[in-house]
Amino acid sequence: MIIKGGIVYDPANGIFGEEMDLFVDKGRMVEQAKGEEIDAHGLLVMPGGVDAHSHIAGKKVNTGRIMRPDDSRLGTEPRTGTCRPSTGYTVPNCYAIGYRYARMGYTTAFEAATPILEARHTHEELEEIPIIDKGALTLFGNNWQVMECIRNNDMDMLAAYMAWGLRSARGYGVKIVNPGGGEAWGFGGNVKGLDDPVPNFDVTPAEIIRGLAQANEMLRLPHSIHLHLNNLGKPGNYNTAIETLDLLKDIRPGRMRQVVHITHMQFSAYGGSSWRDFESKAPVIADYFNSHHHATMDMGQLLFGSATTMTADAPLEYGNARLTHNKWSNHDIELEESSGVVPMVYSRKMLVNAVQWAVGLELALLVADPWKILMTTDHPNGSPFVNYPEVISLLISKPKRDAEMALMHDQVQNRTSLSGIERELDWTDIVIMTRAAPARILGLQDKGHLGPGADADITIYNLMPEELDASQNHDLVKKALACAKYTIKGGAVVSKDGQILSTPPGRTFWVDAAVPQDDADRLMPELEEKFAKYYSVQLSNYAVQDAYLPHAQVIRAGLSVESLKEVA
Amino acid sequence: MRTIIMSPKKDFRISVEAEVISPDRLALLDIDQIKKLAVWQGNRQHILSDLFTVESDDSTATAGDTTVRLTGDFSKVKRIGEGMTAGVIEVQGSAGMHAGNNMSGGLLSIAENADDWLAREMRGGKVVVMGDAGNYVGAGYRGEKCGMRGGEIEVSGSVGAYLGEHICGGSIRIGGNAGDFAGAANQGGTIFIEGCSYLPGAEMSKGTITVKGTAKVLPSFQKMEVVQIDGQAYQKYAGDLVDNGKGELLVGSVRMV
Amino acid sequence: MSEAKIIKDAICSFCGCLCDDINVEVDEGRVQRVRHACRLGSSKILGHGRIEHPMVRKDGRLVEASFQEAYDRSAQILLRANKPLLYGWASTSCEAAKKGILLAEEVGAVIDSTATVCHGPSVIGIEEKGLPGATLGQVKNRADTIVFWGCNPVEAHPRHSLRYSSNSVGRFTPQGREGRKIVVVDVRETRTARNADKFIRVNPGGDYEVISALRMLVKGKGDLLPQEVGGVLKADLAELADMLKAARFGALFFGLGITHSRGRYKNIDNALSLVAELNQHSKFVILPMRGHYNVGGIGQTLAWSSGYPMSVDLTRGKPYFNPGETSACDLLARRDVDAALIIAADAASNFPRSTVEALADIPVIQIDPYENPTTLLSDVVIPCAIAGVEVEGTAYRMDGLSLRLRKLVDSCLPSDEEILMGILGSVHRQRQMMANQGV
Amino acid sequence: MLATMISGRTLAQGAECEDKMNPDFFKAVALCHLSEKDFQSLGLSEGENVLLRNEHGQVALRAKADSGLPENMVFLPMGPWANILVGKDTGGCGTPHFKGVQVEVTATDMPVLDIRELFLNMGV
Repeated sequence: MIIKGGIVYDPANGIFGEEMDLFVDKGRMVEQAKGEEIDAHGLLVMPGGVDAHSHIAGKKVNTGRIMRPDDSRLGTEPRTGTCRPSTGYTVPNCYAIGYRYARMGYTTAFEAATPILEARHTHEELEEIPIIDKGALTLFGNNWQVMECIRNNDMDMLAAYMAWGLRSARGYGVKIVNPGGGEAWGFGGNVKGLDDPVPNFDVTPAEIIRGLAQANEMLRLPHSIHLHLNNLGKPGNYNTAIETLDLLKDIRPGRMRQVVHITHMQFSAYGGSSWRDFESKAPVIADYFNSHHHATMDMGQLLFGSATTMTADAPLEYGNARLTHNKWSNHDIELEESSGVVPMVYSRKMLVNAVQWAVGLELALLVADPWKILMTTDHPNGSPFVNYPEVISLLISKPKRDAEMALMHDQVQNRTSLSGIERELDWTDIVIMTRAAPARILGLQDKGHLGPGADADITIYNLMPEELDASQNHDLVKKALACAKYTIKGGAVVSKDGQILSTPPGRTFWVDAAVPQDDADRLMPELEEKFAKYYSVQLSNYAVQDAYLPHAQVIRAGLSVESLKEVA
Repeated sequence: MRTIIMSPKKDFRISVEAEVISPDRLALLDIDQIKKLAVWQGNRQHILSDLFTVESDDSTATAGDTTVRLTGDFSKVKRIGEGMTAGVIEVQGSAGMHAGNNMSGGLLSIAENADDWLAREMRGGKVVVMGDAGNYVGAGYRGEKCGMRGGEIEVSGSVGAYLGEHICGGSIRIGGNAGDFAGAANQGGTIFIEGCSYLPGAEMSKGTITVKGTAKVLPSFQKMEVVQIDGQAYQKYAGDLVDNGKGELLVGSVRMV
Repeated sequence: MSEAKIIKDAICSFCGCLCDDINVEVDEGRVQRVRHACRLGSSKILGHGRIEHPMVRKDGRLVEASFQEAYDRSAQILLRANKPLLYGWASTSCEAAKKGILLAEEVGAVIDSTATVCHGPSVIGIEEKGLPGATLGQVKNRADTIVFWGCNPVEAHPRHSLRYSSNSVGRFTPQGREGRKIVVVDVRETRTARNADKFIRVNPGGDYEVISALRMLVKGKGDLLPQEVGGVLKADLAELADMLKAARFGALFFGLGITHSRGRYKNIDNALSLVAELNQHSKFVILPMRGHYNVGGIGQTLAWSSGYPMSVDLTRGKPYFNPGETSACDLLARRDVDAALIIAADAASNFPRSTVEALADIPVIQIDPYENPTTLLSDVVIPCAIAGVEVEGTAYRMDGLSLRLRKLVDSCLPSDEEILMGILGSVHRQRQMMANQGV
Repeated sequence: MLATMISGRTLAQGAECEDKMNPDFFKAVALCHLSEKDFQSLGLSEGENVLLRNEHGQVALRAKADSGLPENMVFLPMGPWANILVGKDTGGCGTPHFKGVQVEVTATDMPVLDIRELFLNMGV
């Protein structure tokens, strides 16, 4: 396949809007090829979108569907010759997830939080999502074995357990959610901060985070720890964010990348002491990121309208439910995690929501280096992913932001810095934040760029970047981004002008990390005891069987892998 | 004024879904266009004239100037008047499920009975049923926080369970009895039941429910004063206190079971 | 003589407990002994009389047929129908359910599970309020207070108490039963009630009022309550409310005693609110006692495929959900269905009589390992290998945890999944033929 | 006597429920549990039958005394016999009233129908 004459943005390879031809063969980018020609003259061409943080599969997503038939009835599309039926807006069914990402030009999305015990379910759903490539981050931050290793200061066994957990879960990376708080929630409590000990376990959230970060780098995993901070969603929590970032700045990365990815930062960049004096601290957070280089983040942008909050931060969800008087699902996972789901409507008229909306945008506009911040909405917590074009059009257009702010509470001006920010992101920034950076941050070498050997995941939008004033024509941009002219996945056109043309199954990435045998041998008796005494399932029935990943893509990591890029 | 008359060509065993039967959908179409509108019976899509005879003059009109008259048995025809905003639908017999679903204006009158989900999520207009109606009159869809938000429903006969579940506004008047949980989770609507009901007003937070006959009242309602309305004494209750509700329940005759 | 083989940690495919510690001795291709399972599970794993070959009805009688003949006849029935119902799915694997959903899309059917006659009201309640739950191991490790409301695990889920609830021993519950308070609320004194610390007898249909009264007590508004609610003395309710509030970790398990009684989903809705409010005082979770071993799995599979966990109407191509309208009993009661495929369920035994009469009046396809009353009404009968005994696959436990069922012995019969693929294949062929003939 | 009928799972019913054409299923399920007092006041002795009747149908069952039941409540193992007494109305939510059904109970000489007899003359 040849894609002719597009204006190509491939910032990972130093290409910033050059007219050039692209060549595809056997699903990969190559130097030269023949075959079908796609005319992209003057059109915006970039790698397929990569979503590094989205709740798309597993128990809590399905709980969202089951408790929200009111949402499932939205966005219903009938079965066609090519497509299975679609349902839902904030909690779309599996098919809709695949089709809607593909229509938008996205070709990869990572499920953000899976407990090991319930990973089988996550993979059942991931496999059912058509078209896009996937992976799932595995939860470790409230795990008994993790906390015990850290308490015993046994980093080797911790690394061995993480490798075992990732293998058991067929997981891609280490997710930490409100470390310690999920365990405390087992008896209805929470942790208040980094140094608040976890009841019954004699470790602190700070120790859990540091321990997991260190072991993550010992294992040289492709991705760093992926952290949902303590105190998320609370006024004044920016202090926790800064303290946590400081806690990790001396850790040596095992690969050439960040040592921590802070997820949905918007929910953790708040000042004030209560909802009354609630304000943005995005500038402080952005300053920190501008002056430090060990951390990355994603926005977790909030948009007005309907959302379904779902997170392993169960105490937060209980608070959400009490606050909004909405339906509440909770799910504690023995020895490992807790979680919750609460529907939500964000309103322009609510000052708190309007400030939250501004915080996400401030972060993206005030962090100078787009490689450090990804565009996400923490789907479906801040907004469903189908609204990414809205987020992008806000980032590229100061007039659009001003028009929006004019509809909001006056106080938004005083409590955020957004109205004073002139910056408008350009296409290079956008392509980095939605393609190149998520792939690099996740450690996906063949994603997010169009160099030879890369996966032939390409998006062509019906926009003329050289002729268009994106800032003034933000509506046009939004419309075009919602519906790619072409989405090419693995070298096949999967979507054209919003119509799904083919539905190949996507692959699922997981990480198999090697550890020294004696560490694994020391670990097993401890695990056997845990299963004999505490788990409600047998050890032999615990791990995800290969039958659930018929399209697996294994990435090797670990202590004995030599071929990895070393960090000097 | 335009009048469109429809009648089923046969007895429907499998129910028919015909959301196109609404002044909004029909008024601006000529009769041939009307006949070609899509309706469903199970998994088969038909054109309207496969299943119904259609009579009308050819003069188009606004929805507000259009009357749709349904003669014959429409008890297995669902979604009549779905989303209607204006005009009149006269069902001369009974109507199937979801009649007047999501309507925001106009008049839907049903000479005999209405099936379940009558005027579900209604926003405005008026629905009149001379016979009985089924469960979930004026309720919200599964999982929705809000049922009927506005308009008026009048049923001369009795209705089934969950009358006005999650009602947020508007008014309902029932001439006979209402089944279990009338006005459950009422958030601001007004319901009057001439006959009896069982556990009315469960989890109501606002609004008023009046039961002229007997009612089994939940233990989570607080007994207030006796009030006189139109010459009848009503025991007044406040509730539902399980949710700190500030609703008003008036019962003509309390059954102490 | 072959060597007897012991299969360890097999998963019992009878009830929603999905016990995964069963040891099975297999010899000469047959299950010889079953260890650790309860009477229900052993009975299933050891096996009963089976349907041996496919049958189709000819001249009013079921006669032996080939599988292909049975598939073709099934496809013909489904293709002719304007509103076919695909019902059952609780006692088979999710892999079969996926094919069933595909078949429902292909032929434009309503697909519904046995949930609609058991925990369907729980699902509707959850749609109103959400489900504050936990995995069963969380209960085992932490619960000091357990309430069984309208359920009787001693008879319906015999190993529940030892593995997960009353008698289980875990990290923070080292004393097991001794360290726990067990409460049973029911209309009759069940065997479970006899083992409880406190039994509260409610009047039939009185559950909703009793739960409302408990909510009042938990909120500190007990003084407004009458002396008796739903057949229970206020003093008993006050004692119960105090016990629930004082729990370190409480778990409320509920069963068909409240879903099948007057109040239906409102009972569950109210109980969900009670548990949510109890979390102001103590940690509390609530869990449905699911009956069939994979009734949870069909719900999960349908939800991720169609957005809804049961009663999904695909006749118009886009999923539509409304129990009471698109649920099996209602469709039959209204005679709003003209063919049925019953798989892994026995509708003829478990549905109200008049709906069974409606079922008898339409063409019925049965896929099941065993002969049962549904067989008597069927036009096509297709025997299958038993999921979880003869076929691997996925099932979801009552707490939503999935496990992979093991294959214990071979079968010469096809799996449910293979049978559904056979029918799908025949649907495609017949549809192609009709297209070619311009029908 | 007028009674409230409850139907549900029993251990024996569960153990036989996948083998319904077997006489053991009949033995386990074609039963009506009554309180000891009701059992006596109907003049029943072990092995005798009762007739249960309501607007949905009537069914004869073998009577069994059960100390766990209050007066005026009968318990039937779930299954085709009990379901003769259950109406088709689901109250708009999909699930019939399998419990809390009003029935009239009398002693009877009528035999209990076996499972095939129960479905005889139905439809096909």
